[in-house]
Amino acid sequence: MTGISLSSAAPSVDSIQTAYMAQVHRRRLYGGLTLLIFVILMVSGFHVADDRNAGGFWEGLHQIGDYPADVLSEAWEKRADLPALMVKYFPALVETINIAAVSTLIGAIGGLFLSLLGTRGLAKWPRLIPLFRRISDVMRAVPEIVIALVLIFVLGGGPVPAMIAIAIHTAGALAKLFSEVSENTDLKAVEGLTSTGATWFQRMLLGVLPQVAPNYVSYTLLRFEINIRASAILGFVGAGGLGYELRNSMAWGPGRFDEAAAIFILLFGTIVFFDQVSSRYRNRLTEGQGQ
Amino acid sequence: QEINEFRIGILGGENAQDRMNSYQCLADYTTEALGVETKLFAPADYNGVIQGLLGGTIDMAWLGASAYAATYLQDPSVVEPVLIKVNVDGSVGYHSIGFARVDSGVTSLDDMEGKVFGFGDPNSTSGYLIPSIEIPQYKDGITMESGAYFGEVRFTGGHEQTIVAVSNGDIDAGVTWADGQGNWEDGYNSGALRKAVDAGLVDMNDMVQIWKSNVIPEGPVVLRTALPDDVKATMTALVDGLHERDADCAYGVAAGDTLGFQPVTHEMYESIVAARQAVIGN
Amino acid sequence: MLQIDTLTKRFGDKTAVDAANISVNKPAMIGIIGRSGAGKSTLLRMVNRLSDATSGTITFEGEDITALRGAAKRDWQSRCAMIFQQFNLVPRMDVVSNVLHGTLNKRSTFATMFNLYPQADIHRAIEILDRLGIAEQAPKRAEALSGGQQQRVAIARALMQDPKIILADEPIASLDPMNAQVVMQSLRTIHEEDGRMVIANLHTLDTARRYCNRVIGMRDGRIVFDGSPAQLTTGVARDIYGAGADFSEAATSTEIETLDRPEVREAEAYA
Amino acid sequence: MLQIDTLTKRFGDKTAVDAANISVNKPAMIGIIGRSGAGKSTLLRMVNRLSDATSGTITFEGEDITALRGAAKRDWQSRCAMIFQQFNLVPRMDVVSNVLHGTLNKRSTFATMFNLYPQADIHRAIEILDRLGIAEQAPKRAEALSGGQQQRVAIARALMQDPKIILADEPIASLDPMNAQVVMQSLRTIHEEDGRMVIANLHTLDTARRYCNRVIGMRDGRIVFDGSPAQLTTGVARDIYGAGADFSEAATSTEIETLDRPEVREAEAYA
Amino acid sequence: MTAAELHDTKLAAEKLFQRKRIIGFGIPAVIAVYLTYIFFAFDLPGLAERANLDNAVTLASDSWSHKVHVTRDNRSGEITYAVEGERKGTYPDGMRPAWVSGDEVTTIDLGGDHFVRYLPDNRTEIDIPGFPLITAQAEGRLVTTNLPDDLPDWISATDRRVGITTPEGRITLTGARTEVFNYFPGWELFWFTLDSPYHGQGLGTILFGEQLDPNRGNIAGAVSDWWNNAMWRHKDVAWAIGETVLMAFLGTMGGAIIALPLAFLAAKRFSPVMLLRAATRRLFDFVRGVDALIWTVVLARAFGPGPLTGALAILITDTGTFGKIFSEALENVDQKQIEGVSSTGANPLQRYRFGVIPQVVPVLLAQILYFLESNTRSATIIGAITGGGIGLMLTQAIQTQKDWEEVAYYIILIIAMVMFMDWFSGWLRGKLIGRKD
Ligand SMILES: Nc1ncnc2c1ncn2[C@@H]1O[C@H](COP(=O)(O)OP(=O)(O)OP(=O)(O)O)[C@@H](O)[C@H]1O
Ligand SMILES: Nc1ncnc2c1ncn2[C@@H]1O[C@H](COP(=O)(O)OP(=O)(O)OP(=O)(O)O)[C@@H](O)[C@H]1O
Ligand SMILES: [Mg+2]
Ligand SMILES: [Mg+2]
Repeated sequence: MTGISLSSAAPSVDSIQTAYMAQVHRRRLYGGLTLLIFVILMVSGFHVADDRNAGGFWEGLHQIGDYPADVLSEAWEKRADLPALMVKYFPALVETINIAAVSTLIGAIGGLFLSLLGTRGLAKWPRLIPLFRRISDVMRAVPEIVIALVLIFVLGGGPVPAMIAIAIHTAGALAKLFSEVSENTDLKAVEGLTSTGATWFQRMLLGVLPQVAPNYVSYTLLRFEINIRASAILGFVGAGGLGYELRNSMAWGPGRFDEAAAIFILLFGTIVFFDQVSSRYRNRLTEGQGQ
Repeated sequence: QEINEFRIGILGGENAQDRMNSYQCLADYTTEALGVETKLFAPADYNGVIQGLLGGTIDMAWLGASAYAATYLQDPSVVEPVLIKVNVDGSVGYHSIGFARVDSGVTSLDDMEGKVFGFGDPNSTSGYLIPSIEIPQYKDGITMESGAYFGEVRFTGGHEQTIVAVSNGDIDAGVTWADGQGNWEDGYNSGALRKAVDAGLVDMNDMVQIWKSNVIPEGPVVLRTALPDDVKATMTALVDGLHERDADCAYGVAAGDTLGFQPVTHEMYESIVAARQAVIGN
Repeated sequence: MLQIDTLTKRFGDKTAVDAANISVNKPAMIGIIGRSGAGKSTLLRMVNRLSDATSGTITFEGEDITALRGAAKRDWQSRCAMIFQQFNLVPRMDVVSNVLHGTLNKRSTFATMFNLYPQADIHRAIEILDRLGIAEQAPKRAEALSGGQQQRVAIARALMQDPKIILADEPIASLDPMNAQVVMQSLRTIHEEDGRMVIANLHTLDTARRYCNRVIGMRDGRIVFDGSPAQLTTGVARDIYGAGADFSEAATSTEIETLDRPEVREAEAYA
Repeated sequence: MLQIDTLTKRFGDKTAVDAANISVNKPAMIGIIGRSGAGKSTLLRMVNRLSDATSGTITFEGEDITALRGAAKRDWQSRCAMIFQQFNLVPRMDVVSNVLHGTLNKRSTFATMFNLYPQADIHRAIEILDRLGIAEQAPKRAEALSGGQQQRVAIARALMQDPKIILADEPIASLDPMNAQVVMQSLRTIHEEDGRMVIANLHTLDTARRYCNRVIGMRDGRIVFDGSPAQLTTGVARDIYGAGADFSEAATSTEIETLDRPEVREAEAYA
Repeated sequence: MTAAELHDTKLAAEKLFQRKRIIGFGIPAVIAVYLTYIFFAFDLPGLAERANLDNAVTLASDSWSHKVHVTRDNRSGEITYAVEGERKGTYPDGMRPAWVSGDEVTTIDLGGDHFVRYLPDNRTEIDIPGFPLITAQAEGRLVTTNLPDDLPDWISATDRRVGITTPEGRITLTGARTEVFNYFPGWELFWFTLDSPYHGQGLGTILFGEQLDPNRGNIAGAVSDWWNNAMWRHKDVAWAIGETVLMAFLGTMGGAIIALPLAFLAAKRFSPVMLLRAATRRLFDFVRGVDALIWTVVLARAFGPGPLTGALAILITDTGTFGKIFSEALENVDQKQIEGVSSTGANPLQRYRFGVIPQVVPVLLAQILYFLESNTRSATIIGAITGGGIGLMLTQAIQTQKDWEEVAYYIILIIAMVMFMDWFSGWLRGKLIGRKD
């Protein structure tokens, strides 16, 4: 084979074959081991969970529809009341959405600063980058429920503890997503502004934000979606809103299942609604920028 | 018919792990008596235990009267009451206590017009069911609808939360349970107030009693009906004899000093069942 | 051995290939030229059965290819390898695995699911890679290779199929002149040494002239030229490309050394 | 007016600029040449205070530039505009806004936040754009412009700063010859008409010769030549670029019409 | 450009800036209006009133300190010493803290020259510097004292109850009991409870010293006593964390395993039947929209409380989320690779295996591992409602509001757990997919 055979001084085919076969065997071994470990973890994990659960998986499986059936049959019987009940609980829904909206707003602003201060090339105090990163790591790691419960103790019940708790977690989570975007910003524009004598704030506002805004908004919307759920969940532990009403009506059981159903419809509808709207809007925001 | 494990559900009132610890001795005796593994479960609220009993995933629990009624109303055949706790003075009841902060100026339900009133768990007898029936009887015009007589009626989630909410001023008054024996300044002999005082959470000098219910029957120890008869018999005897066998263990299980347990039947709770049906509907 | 008879492909209104007739009697190296959209890819894809013909037939050694279904169709595909402009390798898998994909049709589904290939196949794959001068790349991921190397991996995959026919759809369009030469030379060598039929879509005239012993020109789905490279005059080329008098052959050139053109052998090979 | 005194910049072991001395007494158009890595960019960035000097001083009209901090530093930057090879505009913003960024140092953060630029500034921005022949582009996004237009926007931003000195770091390196000529001509006009000092890094000799009245040559961080374009013989250039005898000036050329070179005026302008 | 054109351009530019200003002011204005509305809707003015700073102080100080109760039962005259006043922290008979002395008269040294003396006949003396000596006598339900009428605000007194709070400690007197609380920094009994022979022993002694318990080796004994510590219950805490991680692991992996085949049904490329595709997508939307929390409640009837229920709830929700993400990933696969594999005569399964799976695996793995971390947080919350695990321990510890040091302990553990899972999933991602993709 003239002209293209470049394998003159290279290792012989035999040694390549041997080396490759060794690699194949190693890969099969590791692959097999990984699979084995995973299967063992899954199976044994399932057994531990099954064992530590009150009811077993197989015994419970056929009853899975009992509870929804109870709720649905009662709700169906009293279906005429549902619209009125939904109106009754609408203010609670508004509160839940408000909690999500404010905490997303505050969290996004916090996340914005944390990410700018924690990104190489943009940070105002480059030495403090690790500090701001750790801060956002910790804020992200704390589950909302932890802060909410502590704040309920200090501030009393109501929407504010939930709002603060979700905002803190949101700031941490968004800071991470935002930094991934801002790490890829084009620093040329920032340098251009620096050369005119712009302050840090002006550089961020005019040089960075216009570049990252679409991605930031898209992530914020995604977070809003998540926060609606979070805000409903925190209601379960006393932070007000729809979650609180849902927990009570479910606790009462039969007799109030129509209320549970009404609240559930409100909550489900809201989640699906915002989910659809935001995912449509997010697609629009990010599709324009082919990379 | 065989069972291969025995599952005991524990109602709220204490730290989940403290509850588990208090019941561990009972679990050990059960394992010994039945020869099967015994597991303890402490769900976050009353409803967790009720669902467990209904779904057949919990075999025994010591319920509140209203929680028993809730279970009974959803499925009368699923559990049967077997025992009831006897107080030191031989009585088998306790009270729902309405209370407020001294500095709030509230001294009776008359002062509560337009103010915020707090219940505990919706499935609690003293924290919701009985007060929601008896308080409106206090005088004409009181209802438990938010915005009617009271400015707002709220559920705090449990007895502890009610006490904290009152002492924080989140709510103007609330209801919780106490045996009604002993002194107010100690938080009575037993009950949620006493526990809060013991924990240094509240100073009873800052609190004032504004209402007290009639005697409420203690909740029953229930067993799942579907359990084999010999298991039911063994467990009834075990709990019944617990006080004689191991007073410390009985103290933990019954959350305080008692004279032990005595047999009880469904009839004892018929009025509570009726009350619950009236309030919550079925 | 290969007969293409009034083969037609329509996409909606658009006739991509319009009653094409080609007949090949012995293994040849055939270049198909024509401008973008002429229907070259569509034709090759129908031969490999990646897409179905609207009408017409393809017959190979007496067997009606267009009628094959299911396993028989896949068996045909394994005998008729295809090379793509964008290489169409699995970038995250190593080179040898990519080459071994050429044996998928012969091995049991179960074994392949777990990447269990016989050792003999693995050895052969590396030998083929060696023949193409890229054996040292064997354990690397395909995506780590240069374009020219990737295309050689694709050729190795094709050879692994041990095919009667190799179809190549603009195999050098994404490559720089240096790599283009290596790849075309490889195809030529395979044709000469193994006696396999090679049909290559090419978008440059001089490549077709240099490496092929038969050239087919397409324009708007129709075959407008079929002859030896020598018959491919500038006038004919203008015709094929539909260009005006300003058409300069060099405009389509990708050659490095346009002077050193080897003799076109077997120019008389086509029927 | 501008004195650079034993200015040095080290990155770790690497000395990017090595004890550079430059003294300019009156506004001149100065070209700095040298091959890649010679330290040209580093030198300019220190003058604009985009990076700090390791040692040495820069003095402008008696003021020690290297010692400035915070607001005083930013004030200096506003008097000393910089133009970059990659234009360094804000791509997603419109052209006028980009030009108005030249006034940032004079405006409060609050005002810039709400786009509260005075009407006079907006008018002036348009006038500057007009002077550079791109007023029609005013409402477009910067990224929608061609490279040459973007560089003229960058020059407009610099003019908006009304600076004493304009620094230009290879302003034409990313441009095609046609646009390069327009941009260099603009810089030259600004120097001549406004009397501003222009210091431009250039990587091609002929551009420096054509537009500048003083040329500084750098090699490995040191200033190895400082004189008039006329003094810049091929021998000297070889020295600067460290090239062998095969060095041909044309190799660095970006000119379109190398013949039509205007007379270099004010060649005696440097100290 | 002519003068007229230039003028027009200027006008146009002015208009442009006017528009920008409207947006520039408009967005902050809308936000400000909304926040004002929230300010009143959430009753922030009232919050200052409702906020209880004492609670904050209790929380902050209690979380790093502990108290020891010295209690005299005024009926029996018996004195007990207990850490945090708990049974399991009670000093065994014959043992008492070093700052308590005396037999007839029990003197409690609170530090800073504050002394409390339990005298016979239920009398008590409280000696606080800068304040006259307080004497008190408990009789029946009453407490009589020599306290003056106008009291400083750190003393609250009625004839039935007296409470004194000083920086050194707290004293309460009622007819039934006299109690002193002495505060110390640190988490007492964290390693060993009082009944363990290893309590108060240094690490050196335990590792290298002589055998403290005749029946057990030092290290084995110490580890076992620490593990079974009744006060801090390290064993239960470890199990709870294990359960929480288990819920997240089973839920995430199970969800992914179920979602993968379903995602093919929902992806346009692989599922030609429109109806089936739409049905699968709606199913994903439904299980996702219901939310893990509600699934937990629904499943509690069938499976009862416990980690399996939590895991199944996460599994169901994640099936929806993964289904959506996976099917999007599948729709974006590069056709070239599939075609390359098809052209060799591969059958459909082989096509998926080599044309599709290698492409989507990095995306899927990255998502799965990301969710593993985020589900650890969800599992904490779900646990608080039904499952159990560390979430339940935390919520109950907070709701019963007495053991703030335990709350602090749980919070630290939870944060450490989530950060560990974050690090671990990142590490695994790096191992499996390669740092850069
Ligand atoms: N899947 C398809 N759907 C609709 N039209 C198609 C499709 N594939 C190809 N065509 C059309 O068929 C015609 C022939 O396309 P084909 O790709 O075969 O041309 P080609 O000669 O290979 O061109 P190129 O050099 O650009 O690859 C073109 O007009 C193309 O737009
Ligand atoms: N931030 C930095 N960190 C480390 N070394 C640097 C840095 N910036 C520049 N250098 C080094 O300093 C030397 C001078 O770089 P400089 O960019 O000034 O050269 P230049 O003459 O502008 O070259 P070019 O024509 O490539 O722009 C180079 O060797 C470069 O590698
Ligand atoms: Mg094509
Ligand atoms: Mg440079």
